[in-house]
Amino acid sequence: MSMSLIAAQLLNGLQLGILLFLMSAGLTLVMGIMNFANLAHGSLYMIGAYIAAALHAMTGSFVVSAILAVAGTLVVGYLLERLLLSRLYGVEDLYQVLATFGLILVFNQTVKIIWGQAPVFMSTPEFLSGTVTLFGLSYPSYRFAIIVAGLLVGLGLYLAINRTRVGMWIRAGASDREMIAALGVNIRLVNTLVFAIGAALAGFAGVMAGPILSIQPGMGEPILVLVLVVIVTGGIGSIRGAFYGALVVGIVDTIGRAFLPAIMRALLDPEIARGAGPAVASILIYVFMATVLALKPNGLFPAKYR
Amino acid sequence: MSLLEVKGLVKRFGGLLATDNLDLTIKPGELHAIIGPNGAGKTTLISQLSGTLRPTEGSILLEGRDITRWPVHRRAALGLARSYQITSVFTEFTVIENVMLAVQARSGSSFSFWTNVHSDAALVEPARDILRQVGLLDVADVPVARIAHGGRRQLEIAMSLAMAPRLLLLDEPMAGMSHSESKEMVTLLRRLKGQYGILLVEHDMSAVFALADRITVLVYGKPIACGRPEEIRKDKAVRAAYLGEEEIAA
Amino acid sequence: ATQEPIKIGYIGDFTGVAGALAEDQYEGFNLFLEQHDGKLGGFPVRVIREDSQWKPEVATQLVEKLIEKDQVPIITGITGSNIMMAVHRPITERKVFLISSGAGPSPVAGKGCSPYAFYTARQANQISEVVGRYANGKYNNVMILAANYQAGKDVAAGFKRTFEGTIVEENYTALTQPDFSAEIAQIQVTAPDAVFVFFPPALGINFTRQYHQAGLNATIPLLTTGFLDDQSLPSLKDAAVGVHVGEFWMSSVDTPASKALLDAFKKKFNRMPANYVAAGYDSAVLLDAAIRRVNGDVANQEAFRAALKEGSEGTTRGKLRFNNNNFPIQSMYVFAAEKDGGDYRMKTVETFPDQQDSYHQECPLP
Amino acid sequence: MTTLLQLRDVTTAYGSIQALFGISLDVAPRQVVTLLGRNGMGKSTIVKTICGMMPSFSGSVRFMDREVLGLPSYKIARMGLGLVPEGRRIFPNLTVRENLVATMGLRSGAPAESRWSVDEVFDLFPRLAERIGNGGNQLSGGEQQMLAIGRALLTNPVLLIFDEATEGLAPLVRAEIWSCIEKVKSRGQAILLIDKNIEHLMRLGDQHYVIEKGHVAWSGTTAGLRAAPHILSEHLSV
Amino acid sequence: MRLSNCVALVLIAAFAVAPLVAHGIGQPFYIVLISRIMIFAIAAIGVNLALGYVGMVSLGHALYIGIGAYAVAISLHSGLANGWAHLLIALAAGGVIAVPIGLVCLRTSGFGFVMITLAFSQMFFYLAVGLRQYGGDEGMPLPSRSAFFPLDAANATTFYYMAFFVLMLVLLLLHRLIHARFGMVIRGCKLNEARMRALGFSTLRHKLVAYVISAEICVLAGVLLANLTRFATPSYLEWIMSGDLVVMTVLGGAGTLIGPLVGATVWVVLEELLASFYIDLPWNLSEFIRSNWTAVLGIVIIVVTLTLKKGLYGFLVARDGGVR
Ligand SMILES: Nc1ncnc2c1ncn2[C@@H]1O[C@H](COP(=O)(O)OP(=O)(O)OP(=O)(O)O)[C@@H](O)[C@H]1O
Ligand SMILES: Nc1ncnc2c1ncn2[C@@H]1O[C@H](COP(=O)(O)OP(=O)(O)OP(=O)(O)O)[C@@H](O)[C@H]1O
Ligand SMILES: [Mg+2]
Ligand SMILES: [Mg+2]
Repeated sequence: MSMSLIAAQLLNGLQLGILLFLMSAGLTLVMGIMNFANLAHGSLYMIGAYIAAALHAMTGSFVVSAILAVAGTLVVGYLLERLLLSRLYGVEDLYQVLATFGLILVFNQTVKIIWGQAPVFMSTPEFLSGTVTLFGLSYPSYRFAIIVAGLLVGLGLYLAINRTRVGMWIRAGASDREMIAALGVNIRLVNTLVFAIGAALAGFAGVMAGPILSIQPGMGEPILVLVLVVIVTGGIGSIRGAFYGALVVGIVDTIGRAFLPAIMRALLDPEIARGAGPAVASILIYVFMATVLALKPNGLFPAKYR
Repeated sequence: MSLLEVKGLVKRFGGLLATDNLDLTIKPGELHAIIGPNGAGKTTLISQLSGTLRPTEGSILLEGRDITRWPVHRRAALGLARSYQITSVFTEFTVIENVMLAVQARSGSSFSFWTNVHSDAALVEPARDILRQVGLLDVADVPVARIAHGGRRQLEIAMSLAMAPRLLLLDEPMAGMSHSESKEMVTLLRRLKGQYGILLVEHDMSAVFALADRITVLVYGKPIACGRPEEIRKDKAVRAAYLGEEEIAA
Repeated sequence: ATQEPIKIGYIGDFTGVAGALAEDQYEGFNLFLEQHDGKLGGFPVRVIREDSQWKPEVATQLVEKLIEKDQVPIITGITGSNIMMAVHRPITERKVFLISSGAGPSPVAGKGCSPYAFYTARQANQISEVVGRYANGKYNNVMILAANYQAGKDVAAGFKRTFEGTIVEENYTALTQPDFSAEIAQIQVTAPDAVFVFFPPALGINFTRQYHQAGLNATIPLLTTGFLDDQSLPSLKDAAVGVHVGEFWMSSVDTPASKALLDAFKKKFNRMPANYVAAGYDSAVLLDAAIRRVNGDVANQEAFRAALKEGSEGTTRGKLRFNNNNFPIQSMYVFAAEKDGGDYRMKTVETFPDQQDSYHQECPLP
Repeated sequence: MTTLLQLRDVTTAYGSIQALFGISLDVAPRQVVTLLGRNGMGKSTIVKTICGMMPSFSGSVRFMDREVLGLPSYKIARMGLGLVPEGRRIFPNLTVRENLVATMGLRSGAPAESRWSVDEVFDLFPRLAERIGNGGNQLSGGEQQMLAIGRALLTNPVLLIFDEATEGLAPLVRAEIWSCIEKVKSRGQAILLIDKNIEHLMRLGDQHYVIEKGHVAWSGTTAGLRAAPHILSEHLSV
Repeated sequence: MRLSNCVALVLIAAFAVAPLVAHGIGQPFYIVLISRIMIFAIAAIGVNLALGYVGMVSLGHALYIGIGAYAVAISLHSGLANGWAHLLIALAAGGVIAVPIGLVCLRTSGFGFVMITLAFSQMFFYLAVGLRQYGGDEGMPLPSRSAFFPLDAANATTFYYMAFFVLMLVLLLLHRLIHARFGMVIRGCKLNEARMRALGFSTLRHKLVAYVISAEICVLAGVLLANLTRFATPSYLEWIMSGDLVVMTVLGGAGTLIGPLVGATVWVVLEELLASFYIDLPWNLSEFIRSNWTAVLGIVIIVVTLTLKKGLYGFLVARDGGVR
């Protein structure tokens, strides 16, 4: 196991983590701060990817289609909140979960009707299609772009929530909607905003993932599970938590996949290792999450004052 | 032997000393009032006694047993009952169900899976008695959600009583009560006096002076005075730190 | 003489991860029916289409329904191996005919084989065995990478059975894992002569593109099977060029039926057919022939079984012959994706005629 | 503008249980009006209805000559209604400072002389200044009460509502609050006051309403109330 | 009599006579379908005990269905045919696994609990996928059903009534349990756990017991499911299965006795109706519904939540306060 390989794998882990963070950030706000469990978050990721792919096929410009796709998911999120989910703020969160589960089914089928069952693809933008050689391994420059974009978004969000007045309203609204309204804040509008931005972030994640992954109905669910893992390990409701949580999960997962099988082969009888290795690698993040929660039930970086 | 004995209790919140090396004893049947400015550390003290907060230093003995490190539920089972400053009752249960829960807590096993609680005389009867005492019997079957602030406070007390406590920890039971209710509460507590040891935290001086056997005055987590009501009433320092002139009239 | 149409149950995983495959299968089957205005062997048929959702317990449920309620004599379709394992016994036990145009896992090819089950696609291992044969002599050190599920292991096993060089590294990834950056880094470090990979379609395509993005096509040849075909090629474009694929069919296979299918399919969907389309189509061809032989009397199980066993002319792979375990004995191919001018094609690189699957000896059937 | 706030035959209910049966009351500018009554008689419910926190089917609530019944509560608040709610309801996950500034001065066009500043609030409650960085959930009961009052003052309200604002305060602080209320009153602030200390209410209030089971059982001036001790004994058992 | 209670009784009566009807109309197939409904209902009731009454939302109860199923499958595979033995083995295994897992999971609460239960079920899922000798991810067919001497489980109708009996048993148990002392405690924990501790209850112990009971109920369902389908597969342990169970429970009405039964019934029946929708409608609508049935299902769910808020049966109970 060369040093360079380990370094490269860390980088891969980082990049996966960033992608997860883009999604987690939005959901952790909606879930932790607005106390709304939105399963359809994965669908927004899917929608972002599809819109981007469609526009990219039309315009041929990655940047343009990316911007429009993010805007698109923002609108979808806005409408979703206004027309549907806002009616659910009162009800028990289990029923929010149920409704958003229904949404997943609808969204998946809708994209199937529009774009068909077979996967859709989106090519990397020309200016990022090259590769960079580091640690003696060639690494797609596009993945660097993902990392940079993610870091910027993260910083921006952190400041918005913790430094601005709107940020205060959002947090206050989480603990007592009625009261913040009685003090003159249009909390409904604020929530819609938060939700729409969360949606846009998911959409953005979808756009960034588009060129790497195949875009297909139901692509949102597997990643949703990962995202939820991130959110609870990081600590629900905190951007910081989502950020570190995502990085940790991304790296643990990648490193595990990359080295566990080899390590096990070294330690165990190769036959057993070949059987068990992948299985262990694929449950690694779950073991990790379970351990974290068992030791720190509120996650690694629980939101302040919660 | 004293009922409760607190030795050298210290609680730090970061830089802030909420309980500052506090010694305190409560005799059986005594009603001991704790007064002091807001933020003096009264609730913090009660939380440490009831076990929801871990002391930084010091020890707490209930009837000689050291319970400093015990979990909440074991202390409660031993007879430490607490009423909360911000009322917390089960709003989805009826008034009597709330009290029955408390009765159940002290009366042994809850691992009975078959008999309906409402047909369980061992729960219903004591519950009704207690409701009678606190004068909530007529709303026994009303869901607590429909009971106003004051009523909930009385229920709070009822639940504490139902636990057949050795020591009652009452955190501002009169808060938010109108004259009439506070009066009733005072008479209720007067009746309870002697049966249980009571630690009373209250800002309603008329009540405190009417009820207390002894009063401890906390300021910044430190007792600045401890004695019988009339002594405290006269104490210059206490007036300066807490009472002021105006309340004495009451 | 207007008679009761022959009922045919169709089970496919239309919803779920294998949805695309299921659609292909069904479109192929349906296409033949449309071409013969809803008749098979000259007899009107009624197809009852059911969605097994990639859920075995749903599939068994549907089998009960089709057999008990609708009383179908024939059930076809079947996409996932796990579904096949769930329905195989309940169907064949009742002497209902199972015509799989998709899954062909090893257990039902070997000991578990049944006289009432026929397969028009391939045994899962065959497609990789041919790749192994192809790789012999060309590469010495090969690294294997596959998804960690039974089909993945079978395919890998198939490759290992026929490949004589050394397997330098063998790695299995979770079915839910869409990104292969870690594995690709691993490949670069291992630096084998070639890589053999197998994944379910969507994942396979992810891998191919990421492999390309890492710029490895040029340096380490990619051998694969199962997901790269005429249908995915147009969207993969350069990412796929140079990749070698083992398969039982591509539109370039030169038979009259292939051409017919290609034209009809292009006309209807204006895209290229995947090989599951062919398998679905051929299952209809087979039924057509067999029903004609028994002249519509599918109720006569012995006769109909014999009729099916005879196989049929005019499938997309020419004459369809069955082995003792009712899996096809057929030519297998290795194709390569190439670019000429603007468009991309799968070109036949090597043909391996009369391939039998490697489990038929274990099957007790004569 | 003769009356600032005007309720006419307001009724409301919690689900199926009616809590108010035709409440009518008026608050004039610069006036201090009090609600008296035992626990559970409907005082807080009246407040909630005024603030738009409760649905109301019949009657009318006019604030600054505008019908506000049915308006979302944030709009009413921005028109200049400041609330110190029953049970404090400060934001536990915000720091003391954030609690104060979050909703500060949202009302546009408050006259300069009636504007409050954070420092003035800290002068009023030095204790808060000490805890400025702490989370709301780390405050003592009384500190929370002070915070709730400060928060309301900083919205520069036209009409300020105190629902049991002295609950759980130490005598000294309570005295401070009363003097503070007095100070606010002398600024010409109109106030709707709910408290259990009738002495103070009589001292500060201009108009009094005795609430009994969701009805107005009696209303009148301080003089009138002093003149009719039976009211107190009967409805408040004082 | 209250509407909700009527609905409950009618539903149960319907289940009781269903096989007779099915034979009557010459469609014995429906016996199998309804058996499946009842099995899911049993599982959902188990989930509901944790979810509806204790407020522990578990996304991992599929694990226990899997344990039940594999206990049967592996026993049969290794030549042990006695169904009663299978039952014992399954329940024992369920207990042995549920207790430690429960202990760990109960350290967390709220959403943490959801995810940690998911984590554990996923671990067992991948374990099952790894069990090559027991079919791996392709699952393992059962040579026969368990032999519940003297009953003949192989007979569809007998099997149906076995499932029906279990269902009734579970319902009765739950009905008694939640109104007994134990029930009061766990419901109290849902409302305000801290207060329960202050009253002197060791909440952990009670919640753990509740968790294990609900797990064992799912084990029962698993034993039945394996026998019904004569198949054991990792997909029984997949989180999708846990999700479906939660959906059924909530759709019917969490925290109500009959809710899960209603939910399971509606869920499976809708799936059955929509996925094979052969009623002739204009503009080829029926074809559209058939190929997009999941979307239709989704819309139904959304509408139900928006209009009824508390689920199909929960809505009734909330209105007329029938049996909880
Ligand atoms: N969790 C905490 N973290 C930090 N500081 C805290 C915490 N809880 C309480 N404090 C501080 O400790 C001091 C004592 O609080 P406590 O609630 O005991 O006061 P109190 O005597 O009950 O006051 P009151 O009469 O107003 O209820 C207060 O200054 C409070 O701000
Ligand atoms: N959330 C609620 N749900 C149902 N009924 C309620 C609710 N809150 C209050 N009530 C009922 O409405 C009536 C009036 O309550 P309200 O809180 O207005 O009384 P109050 O005069 O403020 O009493 P207090 O002095 O104790 O605050 C009470 O009888 C109470 O039972
Ligand atoms: Mg206090
Ligand atoms: Mg009130």
